[in-house]
Amino acid sequence: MDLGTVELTPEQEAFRQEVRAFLDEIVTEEVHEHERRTGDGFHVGVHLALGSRGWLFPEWPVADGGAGLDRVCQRVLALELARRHVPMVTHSTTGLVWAAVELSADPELAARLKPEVAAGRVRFCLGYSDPEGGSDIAGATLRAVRDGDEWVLNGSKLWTTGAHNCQYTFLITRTDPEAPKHKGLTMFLVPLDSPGVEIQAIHTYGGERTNAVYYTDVHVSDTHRMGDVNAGWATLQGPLSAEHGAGRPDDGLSDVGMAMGTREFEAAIDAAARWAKHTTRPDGTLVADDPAFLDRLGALVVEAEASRVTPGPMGRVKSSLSYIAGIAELVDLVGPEALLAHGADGAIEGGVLDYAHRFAQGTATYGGTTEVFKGMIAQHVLGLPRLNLPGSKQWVR
Amino acid sequence: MDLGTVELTPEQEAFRQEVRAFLDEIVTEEVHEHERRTGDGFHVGVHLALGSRGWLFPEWPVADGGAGLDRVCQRVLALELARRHVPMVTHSTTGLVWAAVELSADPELAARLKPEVAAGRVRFCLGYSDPEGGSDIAGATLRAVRDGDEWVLNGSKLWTTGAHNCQYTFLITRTDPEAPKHKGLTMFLVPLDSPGVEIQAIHTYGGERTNAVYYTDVHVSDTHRMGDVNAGWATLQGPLSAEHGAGRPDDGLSDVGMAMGTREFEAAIDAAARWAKHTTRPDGTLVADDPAFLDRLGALVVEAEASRVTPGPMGRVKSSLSYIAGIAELVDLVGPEALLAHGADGAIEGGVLDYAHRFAQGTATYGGTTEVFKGMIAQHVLGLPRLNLPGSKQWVR
Amino acid sequence: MERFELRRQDFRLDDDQQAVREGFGDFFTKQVPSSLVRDAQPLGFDADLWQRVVAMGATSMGLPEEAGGDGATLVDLVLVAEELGRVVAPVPLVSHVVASRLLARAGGAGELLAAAAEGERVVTLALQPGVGGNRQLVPDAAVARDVLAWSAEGLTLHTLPEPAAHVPNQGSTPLAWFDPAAGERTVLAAGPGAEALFRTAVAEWKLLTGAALVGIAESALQLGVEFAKSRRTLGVAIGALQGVAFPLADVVSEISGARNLVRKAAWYAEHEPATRPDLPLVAFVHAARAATEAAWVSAHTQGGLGFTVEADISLFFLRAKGWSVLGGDPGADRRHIAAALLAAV
Amino acid sequence: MERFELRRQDFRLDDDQQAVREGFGDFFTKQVPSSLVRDAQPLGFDADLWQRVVAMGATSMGLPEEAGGDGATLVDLVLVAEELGRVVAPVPLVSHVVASRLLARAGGAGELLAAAAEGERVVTLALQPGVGGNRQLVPDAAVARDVLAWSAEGLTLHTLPEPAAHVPNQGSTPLAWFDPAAGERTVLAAGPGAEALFRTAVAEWKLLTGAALVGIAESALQLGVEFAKSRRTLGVAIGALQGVAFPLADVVSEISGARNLVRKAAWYAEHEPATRPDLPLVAFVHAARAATEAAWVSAHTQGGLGFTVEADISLFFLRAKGWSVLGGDPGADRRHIAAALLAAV
Repeated sequence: MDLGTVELTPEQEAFRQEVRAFLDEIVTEEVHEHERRTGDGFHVGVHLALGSRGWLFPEWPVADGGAGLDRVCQRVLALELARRHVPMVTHSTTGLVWAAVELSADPELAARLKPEVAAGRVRFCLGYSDPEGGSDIAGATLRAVRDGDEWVLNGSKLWTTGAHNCQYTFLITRTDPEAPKHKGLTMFLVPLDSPGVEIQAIHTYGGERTNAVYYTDVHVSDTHRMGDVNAGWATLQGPLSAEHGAGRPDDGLSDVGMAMGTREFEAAIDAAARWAKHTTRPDGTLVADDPAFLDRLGALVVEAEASRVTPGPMGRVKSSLSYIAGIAELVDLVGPEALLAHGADGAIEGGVLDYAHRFAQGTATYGGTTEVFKGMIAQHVLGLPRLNLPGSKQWVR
Repeated sequence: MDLGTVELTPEQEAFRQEVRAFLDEIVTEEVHEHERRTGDGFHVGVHLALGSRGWLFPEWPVADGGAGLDRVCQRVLALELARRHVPMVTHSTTGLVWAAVELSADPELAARLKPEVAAGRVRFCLGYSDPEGGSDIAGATLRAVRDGDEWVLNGSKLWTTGAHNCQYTFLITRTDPEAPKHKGLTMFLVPLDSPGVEIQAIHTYGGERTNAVYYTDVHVSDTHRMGDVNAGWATLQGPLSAEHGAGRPDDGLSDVGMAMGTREFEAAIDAAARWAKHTTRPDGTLVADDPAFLDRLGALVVEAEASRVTPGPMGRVKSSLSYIAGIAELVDLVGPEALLAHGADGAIEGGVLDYAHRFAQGTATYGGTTEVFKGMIAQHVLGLPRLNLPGSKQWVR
Repeated sequence: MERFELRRQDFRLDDDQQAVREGFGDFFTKQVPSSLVRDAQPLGFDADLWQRVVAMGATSMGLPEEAGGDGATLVDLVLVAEELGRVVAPVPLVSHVVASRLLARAGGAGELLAAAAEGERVVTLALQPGVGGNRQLVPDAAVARDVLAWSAEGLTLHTLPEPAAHVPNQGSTPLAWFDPAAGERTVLAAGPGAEALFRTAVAEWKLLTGAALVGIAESALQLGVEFAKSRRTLGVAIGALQGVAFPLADVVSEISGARNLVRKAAWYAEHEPATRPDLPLVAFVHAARAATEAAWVSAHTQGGLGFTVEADISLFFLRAKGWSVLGGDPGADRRHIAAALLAAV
Repeated sequence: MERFELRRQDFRLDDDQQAVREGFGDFFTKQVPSSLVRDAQPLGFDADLWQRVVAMGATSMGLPEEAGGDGATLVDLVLVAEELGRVVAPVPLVSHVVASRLLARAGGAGELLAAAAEGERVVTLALQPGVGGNRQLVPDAAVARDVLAWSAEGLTLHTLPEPAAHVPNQGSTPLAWFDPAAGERTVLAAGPGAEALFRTAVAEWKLLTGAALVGIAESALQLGVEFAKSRRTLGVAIGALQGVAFPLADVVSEISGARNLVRKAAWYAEHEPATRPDLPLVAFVHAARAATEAAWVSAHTQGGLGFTVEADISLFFLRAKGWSVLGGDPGADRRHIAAALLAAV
């Protein structure tokens, strides 16, 4: 076991100073204001600035557009980005898709894209979910039909977060409607400026923007096909299993679990703790001196601590559900001030609790619902049998 | 709506005094001691004494061995029995079975049994669950094979509570193993003194006794068959739906929900409240003055109040799950004294919390697990579809 | 605490009560489509709707006949509040009714009371007892010029030249800061009797808000159930899966219990106010929890859609907490509930 | 509170730690069948097993080398405690190790310390600070003549002529009332430093008990999972139903988090005791909750069988709460945890 602070070499310490100075410069209040306004999870200025340093893919060699950072410096960078709440959603989908591009795309296309991705000029989003599909990605219905050297796409996708800020979507399509469910899928990297692509904003009450994307007779070159025809499920697995937390080096420089929303939960807890230190009850006593407040706040601290150290997919479920239950309790503890909006007279620390309460709900759905993960835990951690449903193997739509 | 106290007529008031006086006499400390020792849910002396007054089936006419009580007097009696914690488990199974006997038994047998049942000399238990059957009663495997005017039984049942204090068990058997699951069952009223019947005690950590009953070449007269051959499922429905709370007159003189364990939960809450009023913390303060204690105790009061008024099968789930979670919290609130056993130095009110914590667990299983009831609520209250499983209709064992 | 008392437990509504429930149910359902709720954001007040609510008699029905009311019972009022909550109607009815009833009980301010009964002036109530001149957030104070408040001075009517500035909040309610020094002040009553009137009014506010939360929870649940019936995965409706069905079953159980608790509390407050003064708090605490759970479970049942602004569940999710939080920490209510038990055992 | 500190989060056990875990795991599994646990009821002490535990070095390993120990770390000790909990071994090891370590730190009583290291005398700790001469329930005091206690006088060793009378309890632990006036009393240390030693010992007791509770929870879970795999209903294993599978998935998640929290707290207490003094309490609170949940879910998964005395789950169910309750209300720990946060933000 090693939970100790990491001793930095002089070079690593210098790097940290460099990161801090650079982020102080580029992560301005305007960046946060932009994020509150758009919910994009992306800021083009910050993204390009990070790209210019090779810090979007810091582990890549400098020659490839990365920064050739060691694991410690990568962690230093990641922590500093998190500390400043840099919006990174589109960067994260770009990274997921890149793994598939590297593995499955036409080598020439991949080689052409790599420096652009590293620089931040090319970004990817996920075209996974059908409007009616929910968590059952393999039930995709968006049709792709071959037409010479091209494919013609018709259909739509929901939850293509970042589409309006990306150049390509990593799209799952059905190419053989007669084959068993998982054997009739093909993946494409579809340029989002193709004729027939229409992007429609969807806003969440968590303050985020995502998109519905409609494809009407969209023509895509076969060179943008990823992996073999009807082998889309295999093509998809790479980035999906990366999203599910596999494949991290086991050196203690990654988070233990796939905690979801825990930073937002902690930020709200900390704000409530500070609030309690300077707020009096109607009877004139300090909130911070109320044993009942402390008892209940302490329970939330325990939940957040547990969320951080619960490993793997179990941490993903634990963190999200603890956060959702815990933020509701935290709002109760604080009272009506907790739900004042950003900018309202009396809002606590810029409305951090209000935001945390709204944002919490989505964390139980992103990247697979908590139910999907509970099913995975039941089968893969506990070895419980899987329930066979009519559409587990067949394409039933 | 009417939640008011019931104005008693002079006759009803006199009846209440009579009940109180009689119960003071028969429900001695020995009765409680016997129950703690045996966990029988039954005391023969009390049972026969109640029978001698016609109070086992108080709504029956006096001529039938009842007391011809009106609904108010029935409720008076029920409340006084509950107040004194009179063990009534075997009485309750007897009542459930009687409904089926009246409906489905050979009229001569029923007529012969009725005065005995009313007097308390004949008692019934439920032979429903197979050892491997769990909640799937219709999957019964215990075989009954016709042999002239008799049937020969082979197999076993679990959870035949009270068998050692009963004269008959209401037994579900499989008479046609080739028929669809629900169409091959037949019910019998099996005399428990038949050769080949062996009763084995099973003790729970809730302090109750139940039984496994083994049937080896047990011969039962066809006159003890209940309902038609292979129509056992229909025969069973009467008492089962009574157990599930249907068919009560809607006059406000029954409990609203099928609360399970709520009285035990309330008894523990009340004891903890009294304890708090005379107990000091290590720092010398009274527990009753601790805001955190009050906050958490108040939450339990809310749960118990909700358990009482949540209607029907929803109340059955709510009460049991609130009790199980709530008693664990109550034990935490009180600390190690809460789990001292009856008779131990310092046990709170005779170990009422210790008992309530142990007893709670079974309430989520008796008469159908909370999962069975959640499924019923989902289908019948919410109208959600039922999941078809391989053995829903077929006999799969 | 008498656990074995011989009482009826008859929760059936009589014909008049049924008529109140159906009448207001029809009214709110027809008059308040979700588009109206959205259009009233962020203030949470629709003046036209308010006029129609007044015309339905909702502002006067709960007042005594001598104050121009119909002497409707608290049971009637919780039935109305539940129907209001079911459509999250953007009107300050709960605060207004409670404050008007308090005004009637306290006496004085007859002109205001008459105007309140007619809905011409909106009255509200500062829920926290005022100490040391601290400002507090008051429900509906952004649309009310008249605020009733309790302080060491007594029960005081504060009449402001205009309603205080709206403070935007998650539940889109007309919340505003109330400054106890503001406005023209009239002490209506003082002493322990006056404090009891104030406490009763706060309990009524929590009771009616609890009823509204039951309505919110019920509508949230229905949205989740409809989705679970129609959305399919792996060849079955998702509602056939226990992982989806069981939380919904838990929610309907919580709501059914909360509804009965609200009605029980209303019955006692109306017929035997001294017997169980803690019951309105019990009902509020349970209803607030039920609404929180219903909103989250239903939103989650609807997957990503349940998290979008355009889905109607968003209206209920944001108000389930946004309305209940106006009453302050339910922990304070739980402490009162426990204190009542300690006094009784 | 530094939320973005650059620290490793490497929870992998090194070879020595792995050897401790496996060695004690094998030992307890082989030496403590459930029949032994049952035979040791209701006292919860098996003298022969205690001798074998001593022979394994468990009573001395956590003492400094100058006290005849091996200087094992707290990480090692929580590994041992988890394995002990996994079989609910009826030995007073947790109290004894914690009290012995306290004895070693406080100095004095060298003879007793030597006897404790050899397991010849059992030592335990009164967990509540003594005020006003109130008696308190002390874990394992029914098998220990030597009790360490904190009061205004300081840290005091009470040596009784014989262990106090056993008080039968749900968890079948050797619980006894401790009278602060009883026995021969030796003040070992006084003042703030001595109080800090006492508080550290209580935290260690909670940490090791938390570890034991993780073991209890894990064994409870396994019994439930095995049942869910083999018991069938309606033609499928019940574990294939989400209503059964999801609660078990929740339980394994809680346990995995609790185990890591216990180890994290042990690591900090060993290597940076001043950085997060609240962590042992955090770990205890979470482990106690995880054990409560695991025991209930697993018992319930087993239906009626899970409620019988003859089923092994009964041993774990009764001890999940029965052992954790010895530490007193976790609410008190949560208040300390919150106070630590308030001091840090």
